[in-house]
Amino acid sequence: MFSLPALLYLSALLFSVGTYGVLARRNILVVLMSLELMLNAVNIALVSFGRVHALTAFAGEHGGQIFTLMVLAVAAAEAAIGLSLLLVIWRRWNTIDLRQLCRLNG
Amino acid sequence: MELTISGAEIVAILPAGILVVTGLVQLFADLGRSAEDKHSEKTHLAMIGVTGFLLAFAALFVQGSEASAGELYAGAMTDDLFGRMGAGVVIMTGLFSTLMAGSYLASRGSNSAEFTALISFGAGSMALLCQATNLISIFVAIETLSLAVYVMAGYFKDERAASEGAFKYFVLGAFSSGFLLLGMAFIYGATGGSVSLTDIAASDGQQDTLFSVGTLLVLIGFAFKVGAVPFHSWVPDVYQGAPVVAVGWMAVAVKASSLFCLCRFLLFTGGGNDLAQLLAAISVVTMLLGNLAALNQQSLKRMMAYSGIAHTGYLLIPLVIALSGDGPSAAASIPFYMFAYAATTLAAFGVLAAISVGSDRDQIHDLDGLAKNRPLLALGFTVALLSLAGIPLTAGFIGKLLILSDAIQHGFLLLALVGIIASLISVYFYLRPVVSMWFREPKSSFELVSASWGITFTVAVCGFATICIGLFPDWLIDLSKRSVEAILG
Amino acid sequence: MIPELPSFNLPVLTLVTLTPAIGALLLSLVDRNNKALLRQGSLMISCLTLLFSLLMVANFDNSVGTMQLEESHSWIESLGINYHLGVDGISILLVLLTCFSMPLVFLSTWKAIDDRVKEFHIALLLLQTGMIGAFVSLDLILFYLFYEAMLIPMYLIIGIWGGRERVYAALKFFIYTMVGSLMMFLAILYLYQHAGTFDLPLLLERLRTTHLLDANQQFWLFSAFTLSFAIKVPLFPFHTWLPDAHVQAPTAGSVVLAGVLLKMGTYGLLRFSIPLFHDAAFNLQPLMCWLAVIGIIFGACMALVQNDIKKLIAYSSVSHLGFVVLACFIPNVETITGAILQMVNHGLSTGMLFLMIGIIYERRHTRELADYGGLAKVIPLFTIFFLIAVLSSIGLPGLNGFIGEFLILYGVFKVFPLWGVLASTGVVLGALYMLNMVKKFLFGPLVHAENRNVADLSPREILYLLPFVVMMVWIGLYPAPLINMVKPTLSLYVEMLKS
Amino acid sequence: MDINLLWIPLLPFLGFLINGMLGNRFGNKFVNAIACGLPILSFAISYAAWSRLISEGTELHWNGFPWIWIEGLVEIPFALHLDGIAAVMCMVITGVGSLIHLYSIGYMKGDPGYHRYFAYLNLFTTFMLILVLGDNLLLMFIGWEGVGLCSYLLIGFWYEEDANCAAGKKAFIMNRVGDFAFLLGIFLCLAHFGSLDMSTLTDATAISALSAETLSVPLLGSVSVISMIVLLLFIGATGKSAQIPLYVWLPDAMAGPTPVSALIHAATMVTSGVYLCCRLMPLFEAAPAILAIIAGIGACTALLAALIAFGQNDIKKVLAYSTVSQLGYMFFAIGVGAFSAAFFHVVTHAFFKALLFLGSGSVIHAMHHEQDMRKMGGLRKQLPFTHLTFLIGTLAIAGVPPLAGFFSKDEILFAGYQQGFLMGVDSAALFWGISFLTAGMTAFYMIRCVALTFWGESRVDSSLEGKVHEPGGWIGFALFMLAVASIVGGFLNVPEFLGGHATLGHFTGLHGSAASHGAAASFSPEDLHAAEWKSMFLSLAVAGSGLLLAYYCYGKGHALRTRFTGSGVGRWLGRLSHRKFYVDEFYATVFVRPFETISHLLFILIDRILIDGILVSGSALLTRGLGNWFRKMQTGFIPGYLLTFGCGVLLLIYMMLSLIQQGGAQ
Amino acid sequence: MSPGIEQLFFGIAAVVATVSSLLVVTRRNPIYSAMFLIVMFAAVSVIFMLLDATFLGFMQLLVYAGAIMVLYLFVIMLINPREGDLPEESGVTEKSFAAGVALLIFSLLSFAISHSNEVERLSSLGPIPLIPEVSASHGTIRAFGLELFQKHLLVFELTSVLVLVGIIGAVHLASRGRKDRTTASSEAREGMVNPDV
Repeated sequence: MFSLPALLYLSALLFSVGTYGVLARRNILVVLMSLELMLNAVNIALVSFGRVHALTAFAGEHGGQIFTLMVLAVAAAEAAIGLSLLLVIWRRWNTIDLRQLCRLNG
Repeated sequence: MELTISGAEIVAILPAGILVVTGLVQLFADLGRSAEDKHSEKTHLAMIGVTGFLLAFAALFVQGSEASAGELYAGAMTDDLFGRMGAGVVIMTGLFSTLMAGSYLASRGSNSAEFTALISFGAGSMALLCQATNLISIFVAIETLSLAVYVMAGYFKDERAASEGAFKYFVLGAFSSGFLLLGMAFIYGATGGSVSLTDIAASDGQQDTLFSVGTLLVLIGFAFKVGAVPFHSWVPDVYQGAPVVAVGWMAVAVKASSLFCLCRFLLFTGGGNDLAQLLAAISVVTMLLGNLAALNQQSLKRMMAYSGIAHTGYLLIPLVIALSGDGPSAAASIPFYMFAYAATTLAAFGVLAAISVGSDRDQIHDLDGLAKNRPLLALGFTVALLSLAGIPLTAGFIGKLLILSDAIQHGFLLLALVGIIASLISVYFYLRPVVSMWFREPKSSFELVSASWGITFTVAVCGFATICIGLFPDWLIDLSKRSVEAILG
Repeated sequence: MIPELPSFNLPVLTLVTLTPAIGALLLSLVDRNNKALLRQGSLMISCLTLLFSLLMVANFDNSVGTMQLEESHSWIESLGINYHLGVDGISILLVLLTCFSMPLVFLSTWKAIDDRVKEFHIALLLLQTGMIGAFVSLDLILFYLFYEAMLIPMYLIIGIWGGRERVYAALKFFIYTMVGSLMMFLAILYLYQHAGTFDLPLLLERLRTTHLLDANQQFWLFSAFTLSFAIKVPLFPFHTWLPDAHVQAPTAGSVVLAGVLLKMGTYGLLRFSIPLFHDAAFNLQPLMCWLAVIGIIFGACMALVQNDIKKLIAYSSVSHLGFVVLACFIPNVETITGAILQMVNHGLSTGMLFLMIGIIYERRHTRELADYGGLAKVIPLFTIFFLIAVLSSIGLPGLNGFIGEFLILYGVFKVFPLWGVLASTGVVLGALYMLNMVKKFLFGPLVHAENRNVADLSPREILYLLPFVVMMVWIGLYPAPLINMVKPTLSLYVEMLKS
Repeated sequence: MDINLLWIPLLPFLGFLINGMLGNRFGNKFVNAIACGLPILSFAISYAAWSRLISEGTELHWNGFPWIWIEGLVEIPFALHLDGIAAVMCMVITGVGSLIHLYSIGYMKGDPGYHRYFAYLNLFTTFMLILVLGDNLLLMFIGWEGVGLCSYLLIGFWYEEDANCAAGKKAFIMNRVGDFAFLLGIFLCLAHFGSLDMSTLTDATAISALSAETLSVPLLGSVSVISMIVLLLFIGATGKSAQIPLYVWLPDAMAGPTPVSALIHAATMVTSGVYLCCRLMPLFEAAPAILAIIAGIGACTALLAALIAFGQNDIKKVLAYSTVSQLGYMFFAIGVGAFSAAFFHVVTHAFFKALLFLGSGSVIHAMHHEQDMRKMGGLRKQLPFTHLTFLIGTLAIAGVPPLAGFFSKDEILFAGYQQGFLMGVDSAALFWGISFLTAGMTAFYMIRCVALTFWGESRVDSSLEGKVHEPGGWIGFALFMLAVASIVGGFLNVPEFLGGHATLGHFTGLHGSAASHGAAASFSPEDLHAAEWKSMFLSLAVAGSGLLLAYYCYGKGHALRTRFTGSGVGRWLGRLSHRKFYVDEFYATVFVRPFETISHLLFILIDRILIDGILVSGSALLTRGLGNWFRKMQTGFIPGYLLTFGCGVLLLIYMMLSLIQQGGAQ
Repeated sequence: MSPGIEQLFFGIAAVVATVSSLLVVTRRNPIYSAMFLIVMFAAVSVIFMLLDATFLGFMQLLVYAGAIMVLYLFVIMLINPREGDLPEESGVTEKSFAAGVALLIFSLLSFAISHSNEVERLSSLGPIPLIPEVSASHGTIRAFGLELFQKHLLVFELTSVLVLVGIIGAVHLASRGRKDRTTASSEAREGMVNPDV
């Protein structure tokens, strides 16, 4: 049960849940969280792969983990930018509704 | 265990390093001044930028002692001609964008220090992306440049359009990053824990389903970056909302670096016929949709956005050819086309910047009578549009010639035909600004703000380059061919 | 006939081709308000070009049928594109025609164009380079380059200095032409992939000696090339851009368009479509001939019902060039000689007609036939010149138009009497619509008071019309020098097609 | 002295150039001198050439230069040749032409287009001479079309009136229809003879070599090449020489100045069709079937035109139809093989018809451009000289001996009689009958014309009272000269049975009749002479009765006429004749209007709607519609974009997996 | 730990992660979502530790739960959206559509995982804790750090640029601009006055 496929399925599941959150929610905050969710889901896959390949991996023993660490950094920076954009929008237009951002079209 | 950095590694990182340092210098040079003089052109920033970019460009010509061979930083990057060409496109674009940014931003009352710094940082990461050879560095570089571009797109934080565009870009970008990352994870898993492209190419996991899906997901991530259908939705909105200079910058640099990287990635991983077929489908839809949707646009920036999408479609053709295994050398048209596209697009966005200085005019009819008021700008824009349309004597023509010629040579007649039909459609909308500029009388109330020297210089140089590449493309074609041969070894 | 000049070792063709372009560059340095200098300068440049073209004729050997005065330099090596120029009997007359008419066109615009004079002259000069270049280039890509390069100046000329519907007409012209030329572009690339060269003589050699293309490929390539040229000619049913373009273009534009640009289509058929893919051409001969014949008759019928003089002449071009297309697809020495002469003649007569309509338009600002009538009394000199042009156009024996039509019709009749007979009706119909037009335009009662004070031709106008008349009579009575120039080439050409 | 033939056409051409370019600068005197002097000079040269021909028997030739010359394929030189026929024609053209030039000095006095008129006239002379002298068919064609052009210009000389221009246009286009056939004939000649030189085309061996060749023609089946050539050339001739079905332009052509009608539409141009036939006599004789058709058409044209002439009130229209009728005679003569007679009639007709036209011109001039005979009458008193000359012309055309028309017409009728009765060709007999009848009718309508104009009571408009004077000067001179020619002209070719030598026939070398060179041997000269006498008396009788009948109808009392026109049939016939048998209307409804309507329809349906509307604009609209559709898909909603993205991913992964499955399955 | 216990822990962590992630995306109030996200991060960190990535597990907790989520909470507090400010959520159709897409993505990914030969090969070796056996130092800070600086130095350096860009961007965007003081005019020009303001 605690095997690679299970971990991968879990990862895929969490990824899909994240996708659902992004697709279905209107609240920008929740959408941003769902995006974090997606990245985290991938992290599980990365770490599990890293674990099973640990001894033979070309990328080194900790390749997957290091990759994950980078993803953490990326996620943090992304969250910073995302949240500041959110702030900009909130300050000027007082909304956190994704659908209100629709003036540019065509 | 100790840390060793070889000379070749230093040489390889030199352009990117110089660019990052340039960004830092720009930031420091502006410390404490940003508050009061938002309307100043801040020539010193442009000067620093120009110096930095020129230095970086010069660094491209510094040959590492161990030539381009070998993997540097444990396979994280390489230093071959292909990467250098990519870096070259990025650096030149950065140079001109920096030149244009000062006056444009000043006219909008925006501080340009962060903007120019973001260009420099972005250029650094793009240069690295062009040279990156492992999944982690690719991912981080692509995220770095994306973040820089998100911020630049929403740089006018008081304008709804800019913020909206930037946010759309951000959400969709992060969404696509998820898929990109998932794809990388799959590849990592399927190839026995490889992140370096050479390891991936060497591993025997290439036949695995997971690997195929992973490659596809990575492709999707890149497809988003270059604006291929159906991952193109952000392009028009972001282009319309973002500051013109930022649009020019991302239209060229983001697309160029992503394509260079994608090209390298696909050449290494192979991907096989299945992927080629999918890519061909994407290419066809992209060419058609891009050109068709551009037909009735009133906003120039939006039109250029769809035109950019369409050009992505053309640019995917060489990848299809390369992927299908027939002729990896077909990818040689990508570096060439990117150079041509860069010159052309920068000239076009220079003119757009010129007309929107001090206001946010970007409608086609805002160009009315430009040929009478500013013949040089009008000429530059015309050359750019003709080049985009692929009319002979321009760089765009040679680019199309290369791509279509390869497509025909390798039997992709359908792609070539769609390409031709698409460019036929494109002729119509590329001519609309020409009609406005040359055939219509200027509106009486419309007075052009005098274009700054940076913008004029950009338009002139890029327009001239467009023609020059169109007339004497030999050296560039040669270089492109050699660069692709270099990655293939 | 032509005095023996010492043979210079000059790149004559390059000189002829690039002089206008270099002139355009020089003109771009002139102050835009110095209109006189711009006008005189461009006239001088075109005269210089004419001089070079005469030099070309002097160096041209009438007894040789192959390419002459060739210049070949590698240009884009990596793509196999060469800068390869040369003339033979097929192209030399067309080059001459271009060089001959441009100075006259420039003269004609001195009063007509007063807005953006600089751009206008630069555009015309670039156009000239494009036209000459297309006639003399022997590399497919080079040809395509010039072929397309003509498009932009012409587009600007129609769009900037044209009439009320100029934008529509210019766009229509551009897009119509692009449809064809892009298909041709594709075909050129395809051909390159199969034959390995863009060089025309080499290509012909390879295609003849080895069967590189199967029937299907030939069919598609031929169709692509021919579509492009058929639009340019324009062949029925691809002609609807022409009336609009003509009507909206300024006089100079119409003259160049009718005088030279349309010939690009028939020249292309003659130079590329047919020799390169002659099996396909042979298979499609009935279709093309029917289209040409329909074009002849249909164009004449259309011309008959037009109320706009320029439109009428535009449709007459459809009819007249139908003869040339017919000749191209029934190739023998007579028809092709006739076709080349007809191209020249059509350039002269239609060019002159457009010039003259431009003259009257300058004075009255209308092209509606209904607004005229009875002008012969007011402007007798104009009437005479106009009549000469009309008579040349309807192929009166003794004037130039007859020679070409006679040779074409005879050559066609000899081989395919039916098409010959049908095409010959065009001669009758030509008289019908032209004389109708003359009657409504110049004769009859002078009903409109505005026409009472129209000025007759000025000396300058006579100066640029007279060469046309001289050429018309000369070619009409003594075409032998021209025929001698083209004959050797055509003998070889027809032989090649037959083999 | 060497005679260069080029001078003959070149002189009038110089006149054209000088008058055309400088005429308005210098006065009318200058124009007169140039315009009349150069043709007279040309006449002198022609005369010299003619006399050289008579004295030395050498035909003159001018080699010229290569014209349409593709070595070995099409070799057509620009060369002139003068033989007997051409010499006579040149004399007639330059002679009569010069007289008419002189006449015009008086007639056109004060016209604003004076110099233009003379320039045209000179140009016409040039082209006519080229037509006559041209050594090959194509060169002849230059003249052929050139005279058509001048005819067009001169008919529409007073272009301010729409009708005149319309008439000119009609003439040109009708001629073009004929020329179309002519051109096809030329093609056939060139294709089969390999040359257009007259010497080749009349070469007996070349003709006999071709006689077996046939063509398959739609509708006609297999036709021999020669017949086809002859037929086509003849159709060309019907255009120029106003024969059925292309004759309708000639009466309209009377819109031009009267001297023009005399020169072009009576004396010279319209006879060029006959000239063509004579020139190519051996060729025509080789196609007997076509000759029969020619005879038929000639006879029918003669009859039809005569019938129409009955009902015309315009003096020039009567003369015009009489010209058509006389031309019909000439073709009838050709049809029965009497080339010499036809040519003879060309010459005499040139004299008397020019005389008649100039006479009518004199009347019209005197009447201040009144042409309606109903408004004339009794002009004999005011215009005695004109009356006299006009009467001479009338009697000449009616065939009263010993005037010119008598001899030529008699020869024609005899040729028909001979072929019809002596040789027993039924069709020829029928056509002879028609011609015979027409001879009477000719006399009748000409006397009617004279009577209405000159005799009886004056119906002249009161405003013209006392203003009608005999024109003097050049007009009188020309009338006088032509009257003399009309009287003595017949003696050029007095037949042998009347003690003559058939001089003209021998000089031109034309055959007098089909019998004279073929079956002639079978008749004894006595039989022939007897038949000739018989035929002569018959034609005298019919002409005489025509004269008398007309005299009683119009000259002396009107009882007969009123009886006839009073009856229903008479009125109906009169109306039919007056409206020219509705032929113009017929052409208009059957050819002209449908063609215009169809053109309009084609323009709207095919050009505007189908090609430009549906195909061109349609595809543009379709493209833009698609573009708009794609634009609308870009809604601006982020969830929508995300969904597009997601679906794209789904689709691609799905496609990828299924491709992999397929690959695995294989 | 024995394999059985690891299995158990994994099971619990997986369930917690799944449930809390579902709650994240379904809670209307973002504060709840954020809370459940923290729970989910914690569960993932447990999984990391179970996979011998001890250091990474801690990092996950520190960075995600500690830094990123704090950022989120700060922003939520800053905005402090009242119930009325919360956007109206999408309807059932849209939700089910989104769910459908998500489900399809899940099934396609699962299909790919289940059809992967590599995964099959790896899983056939046995459950994770046993195979392959790794050294005790695996996942420790030292081993991790050494590898990071030897093999992935460039990326690490690049991350500094990434963070720098993030900082500059955040500073530029979040700082109050000049137009805060002259909002009305620019709003009027854009014609975008929000009725709520």
